[in-house]
Amino acid sequence: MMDGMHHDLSGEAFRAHVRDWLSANVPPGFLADAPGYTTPTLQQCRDFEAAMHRAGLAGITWPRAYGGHGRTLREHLVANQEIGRLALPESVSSIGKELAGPIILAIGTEEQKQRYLPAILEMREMWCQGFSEPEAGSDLAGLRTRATRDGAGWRITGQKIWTSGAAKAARCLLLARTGPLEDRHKGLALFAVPMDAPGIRVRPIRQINDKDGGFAEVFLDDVPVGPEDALGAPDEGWNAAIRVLGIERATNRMYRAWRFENELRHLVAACRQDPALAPLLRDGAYRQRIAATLVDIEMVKGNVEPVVEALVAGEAIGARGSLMKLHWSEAHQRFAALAMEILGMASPDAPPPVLQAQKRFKDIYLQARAETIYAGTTEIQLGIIADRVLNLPRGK
Amino acid sequence: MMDGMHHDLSGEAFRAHVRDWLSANVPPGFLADAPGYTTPTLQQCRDFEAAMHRAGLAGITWPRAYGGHGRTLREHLVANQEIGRLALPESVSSIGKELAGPIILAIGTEEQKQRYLPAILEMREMWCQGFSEPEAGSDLAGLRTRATRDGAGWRITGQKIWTSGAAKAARCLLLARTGPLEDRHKGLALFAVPMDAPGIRVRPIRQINDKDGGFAEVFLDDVPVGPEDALGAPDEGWNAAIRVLGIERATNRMYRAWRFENELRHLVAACRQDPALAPLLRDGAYRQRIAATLVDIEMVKGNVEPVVEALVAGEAIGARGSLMKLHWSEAHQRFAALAMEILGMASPDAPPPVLQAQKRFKDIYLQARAETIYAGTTEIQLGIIADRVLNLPRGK
Amino acid sequence: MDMMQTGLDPADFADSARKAVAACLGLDPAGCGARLAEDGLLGVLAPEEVGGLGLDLRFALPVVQAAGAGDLAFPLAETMLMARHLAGPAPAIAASLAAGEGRGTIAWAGTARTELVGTVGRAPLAEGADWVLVRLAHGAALLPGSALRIAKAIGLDETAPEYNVTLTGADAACRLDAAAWSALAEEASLLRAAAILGAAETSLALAVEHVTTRRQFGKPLVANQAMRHLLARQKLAMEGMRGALIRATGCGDDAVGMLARRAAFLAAATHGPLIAEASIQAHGGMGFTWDIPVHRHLRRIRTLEAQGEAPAMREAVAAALIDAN
Amino acid sequence: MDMMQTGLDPADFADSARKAVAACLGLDPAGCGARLAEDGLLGVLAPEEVGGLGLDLRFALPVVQAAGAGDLAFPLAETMLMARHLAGPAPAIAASLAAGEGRGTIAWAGTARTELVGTVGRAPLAEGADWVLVRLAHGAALLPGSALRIAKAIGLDETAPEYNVTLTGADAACRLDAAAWSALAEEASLLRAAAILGAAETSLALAVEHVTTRRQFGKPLVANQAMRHLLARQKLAMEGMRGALIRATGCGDDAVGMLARRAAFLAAATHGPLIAEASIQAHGGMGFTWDIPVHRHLRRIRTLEAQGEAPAMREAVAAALIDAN
Repeated sequence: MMDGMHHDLSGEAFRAHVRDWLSANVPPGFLADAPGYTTPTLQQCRDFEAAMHRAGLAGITWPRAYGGHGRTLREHLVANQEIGRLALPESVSSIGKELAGPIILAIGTEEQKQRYLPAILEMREMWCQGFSEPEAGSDLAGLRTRATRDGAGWRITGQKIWTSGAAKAARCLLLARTGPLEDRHKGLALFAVPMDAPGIRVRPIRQINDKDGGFAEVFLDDVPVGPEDALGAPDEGWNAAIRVLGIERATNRMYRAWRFENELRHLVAACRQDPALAPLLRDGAYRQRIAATLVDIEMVKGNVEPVVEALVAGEAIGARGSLMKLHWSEAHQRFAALAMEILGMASPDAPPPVLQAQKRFKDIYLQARAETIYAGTTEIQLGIIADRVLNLPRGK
Repeated sequence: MMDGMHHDLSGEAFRAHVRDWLSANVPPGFLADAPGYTTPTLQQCRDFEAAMHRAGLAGITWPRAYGGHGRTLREHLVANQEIGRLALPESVSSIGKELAGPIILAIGTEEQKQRYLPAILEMREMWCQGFSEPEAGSDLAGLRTRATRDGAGWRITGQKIWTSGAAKAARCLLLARTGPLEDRHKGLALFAVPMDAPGIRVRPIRQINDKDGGFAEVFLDDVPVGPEDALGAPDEGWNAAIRVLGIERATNRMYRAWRFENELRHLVAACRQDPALAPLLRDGAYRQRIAATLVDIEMVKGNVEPVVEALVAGEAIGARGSLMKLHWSEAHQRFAALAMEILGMASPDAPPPVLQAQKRFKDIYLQARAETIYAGTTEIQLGIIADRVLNLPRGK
Repeated sequence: MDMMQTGLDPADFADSARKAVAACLGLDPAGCGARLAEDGLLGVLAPEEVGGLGLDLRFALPVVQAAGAGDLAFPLAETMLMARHLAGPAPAIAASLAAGEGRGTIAWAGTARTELVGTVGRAPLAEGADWVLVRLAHGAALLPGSALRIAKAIGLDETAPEYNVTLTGADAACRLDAAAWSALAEEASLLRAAAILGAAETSLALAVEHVTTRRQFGKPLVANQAMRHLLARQKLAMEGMRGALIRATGCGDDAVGMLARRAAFLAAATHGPLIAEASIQAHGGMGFTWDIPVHRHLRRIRTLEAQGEAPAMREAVAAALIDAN
Repeated sequence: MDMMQTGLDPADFADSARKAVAACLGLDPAGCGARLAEDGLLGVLAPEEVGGLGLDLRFALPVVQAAGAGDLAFPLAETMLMARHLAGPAPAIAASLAAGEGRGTIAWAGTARTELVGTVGRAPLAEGADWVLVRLAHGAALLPGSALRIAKAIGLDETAPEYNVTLTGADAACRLDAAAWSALAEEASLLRAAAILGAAETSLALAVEHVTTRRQFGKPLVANQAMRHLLARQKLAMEGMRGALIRATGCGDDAVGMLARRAAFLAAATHGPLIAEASIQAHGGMGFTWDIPVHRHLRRIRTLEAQGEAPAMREAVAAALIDAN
């Protein structure tokens, strides 16, 4: 089916379209569980994601007016299920697609929507996130980056940390304080700062998994920002962003459970390739743990799917995103450790598919260390569940 | 060897004596893992424990002047190892032997020592513990039971809860407040209250394992207590008791790791008796969990043995008792769940040894619920480890 | 039967089941059966020909969940399933079960020999039952209680105790073929997940109630972050169980659905016991008393886990992945 | 050699090992070897005839523990063990290893064929090694590094990376019989426990340092009960590991001792990785940066766990209980 012809499809026909398109269009070497895999370059990823968008597989629920496909959340889930089934690389533009885009949709001006959103989906502009600071992680009361009025625009000075993909980003979704530090959670404002503005310096932070495109520190020294790049008024922008993020946390990367299942299948398939590993698939100890992983995966699916139904029915989803994220991240860590244990027993002269699996699962194991930290640590999620799912009183 | 002839033995000869004596003197039907087991009566337990004492297997480190055997802590450990190897019933006089006795040894008058200690070891008098109250569990600041002066003696009024064995006890080691409630942790005094004193009423609390001799509530209504039954002055007695209890927590029931190993061996032996269970012993899933249990047991042993060396070397053992208790109680719960899972797969017409194991492990499983609660809950122990083993600052 | 067609909503059954279960408190199994039948709850799954409602499993789940939540002393899932699956071979018996007149139960453990001898086990509340369904190598056989030797087993559940059942060679009232037994067993597994969910919910609710009212060290227990996180972890597990169960009820009759249904039971069998155990822990010393009912829910949950043969189910789940891959 | 006789105390070795390991920072393996040999640390276990100290394993444990704590880039346990066990069959090689002149390592994974062909793996820092000890079906063979094809493996440890080693049919410099290899392997297992303990101790110390200095929500992280309990759990596990190791060193050469030694390794292999993982977690985002060294300790610990073949060791422990019972 040609690009652009997919808008009439729904339900299982849409699923078939997604599946067929992926099977015909995933570039050679892109799938981490297939022969010939080589880590795709940034440019390859950008091209592929742009093609996915043209085929209706990205920006699925965004309005067509801004380059989206105006589909339902159910179809978003369907596409995610199919994307998850394949060992595709993670999006290189997740900040734009999962964070900046939804916030701009919620609070941007018409001009901002026109300007930013299609550029995100078409992979012309990538975004990075400037929320965390050395002295303010999950707690924004200590945020020190300052935005001061400069005519109609602003001047921003401060320092950001954990800014993923800062080096390749065109824009930074940046949070800054417009009043004094004593205002704590008040007076915070959101900006779309161009990364080529004068006064911006990026210092990469090497990650434990030693990957490119990882974290960076961003230093801002009297960076000029025009009025057209303020997202909402102070307070307004950030408060709306918080609401958007609550939904986003529950709806983005819905493919995770299905990708997780892909990883488990890859592990099993790799074991078959090595005479030292194949017997482990008959060992009750590993069979029970493989089954426990499958149950975890089904529980993550069971966390995800009702969110769609609830949102479609117009219900508040509250802190459901925390349930999904926490269960997934911990289950994924358990699985990653299992995979390392199993693949650690491979023959020293194991065949290439086993080496390929060893590489993939080593990356997954290290990456999984971050999964219980980013987007709210386990401890933060447990606090949210206690406060807002269990509704426990504070108990003073 | 005749009773009383064992005082010359030490080291491995003492171990041989303990082992030989037990093998010759454990009454028929006493061992939960041997054919013909029937739950021993209270009287049978008292008689056997008295015989153990005469043979040098109880009151091991207590001074000979008060009926003890004046042995070293190393020999106490040796005896505990041998006692642990057998599936003997728990002491029916543990409060006397592990709590009241050591406290009286530390702070009792000479007359109190003479009066109480031999009676404990000879199983003539059993004790119960009156610390907890409905409004004061681990936190004694809220203790409401009041002791008021009455001439040279005292009158005690209040209510105690979780008083194990209150119905069969001759004495209660009771904690009461001598000043106003506002004094919080001050003015607490210890008493040896005769359980037949006027004004005492005992109401049993049914336990989840539905056992005899379990918890009770004790109501005290103006109970007269003579001056000879006050243990130390107010504050003095309780403060000394706290110190004693720190050591006691690390040294009592040193047999636990070895009893735990006995339970594991019993489980394995029972599996052999049932064609539905025997194959599980060849299943990698259960072999790995059995190995993990053995490792836990060795870790508990490794927690216990250095305590003896540290005490023998005159070192402070600090909060080591918390490490041992916490690791043991949680490992024992994991094991109990494993045993229930395995024995739950027994044939419906399993032979008597399997039924006997099912009974024992059902009791152990239910009893294990309490093991992370009594003598300081898991949460209390973690706090102690954070404060006093890791020495974490409070962080205000 | 389709929800749209009947205008019925499974949620409505939850309400009436909760009320009926509460009304059963203190009644003997016969009394419970009569009370439950009054509201048509025993026949939810049975076809209309035997007096049932002929509804699908989604309507039975909230009923069984309420029974788990209320520690019901009646073999509810067994009765519902027998009334459905005996409707063909033994309509009169199915009708009497659906009506709460006859009492039936199922021996979940062990297999009797085809000549109807041997001992089977894990039959909840079999004492005094009119009918016991017993698994055979192929299918199952329905036997009159009067033809069986029934003896209380060593089990945890004291409210709905399990019995061992020895066959004495008496004739079966009817038989189920292997396909019918297998369908029944798969339905039972989902019902067990719902029962465990109900019992776990009550356990956690009791724990929340305890820690919010009980004070220690000058503040309610719930002010302790460790306690909040302990309970949050239980809630996390419980919502995962619930999600897996909801997902399973929406799946089709293919391999995906089979995995989802097995996973729903295994999620409950894995996390349910831990939720009840943690709820006891949150109660401190109170958790170890007979009068605080959390231990009853733990006993029920552990019993359901064993009846569902969780380890064998995990093995089957792994086999389906490994052997198919 | 007896402690009483020599007047030596294992604790003294801990101090000098810590200093030597610190001095090795930034040195290449050859430089590390020379520096460690200066303090006699490579020959702790080797007999005096080859220039060693001829001490028992208790003296080697604190040395290896310090190496684990300091993320040493040298195959220390391998060198110590080779210097001891090669002293008989190849005294000159043993002497050069103890002196830090020759460099040796051991391929812990896989078995080469008796005709000295095949590929073995998990040889730490094998690149440029003069000697590699390789397991055979019965015993082991010592091969010159120059006769081997050595290739970096996909492994976690970046400080002491593992290599795969392909034999090309070259002659062995000497062989160890099955008993000698088995003794060496059992000693290696205890040394691994010590190395894991050291690495876990550093991880936890880093985490404690982080949470006591880092402030969030207006207070240090350590003020959070959840954080205190997380770290307390790691300390609990670590003291259990330490206790099991101390116990193992005091046990005799019987079945009890064998279990204690295996359990010491398994305690470390079970809890060490979790301690390092939790220490990363306690660091929050900082834990995911290369510059915070906790991940190096995690990499080392996971590698030692794999070198020690923890699952097979658990199987052996279970077999000893089950088959003997």
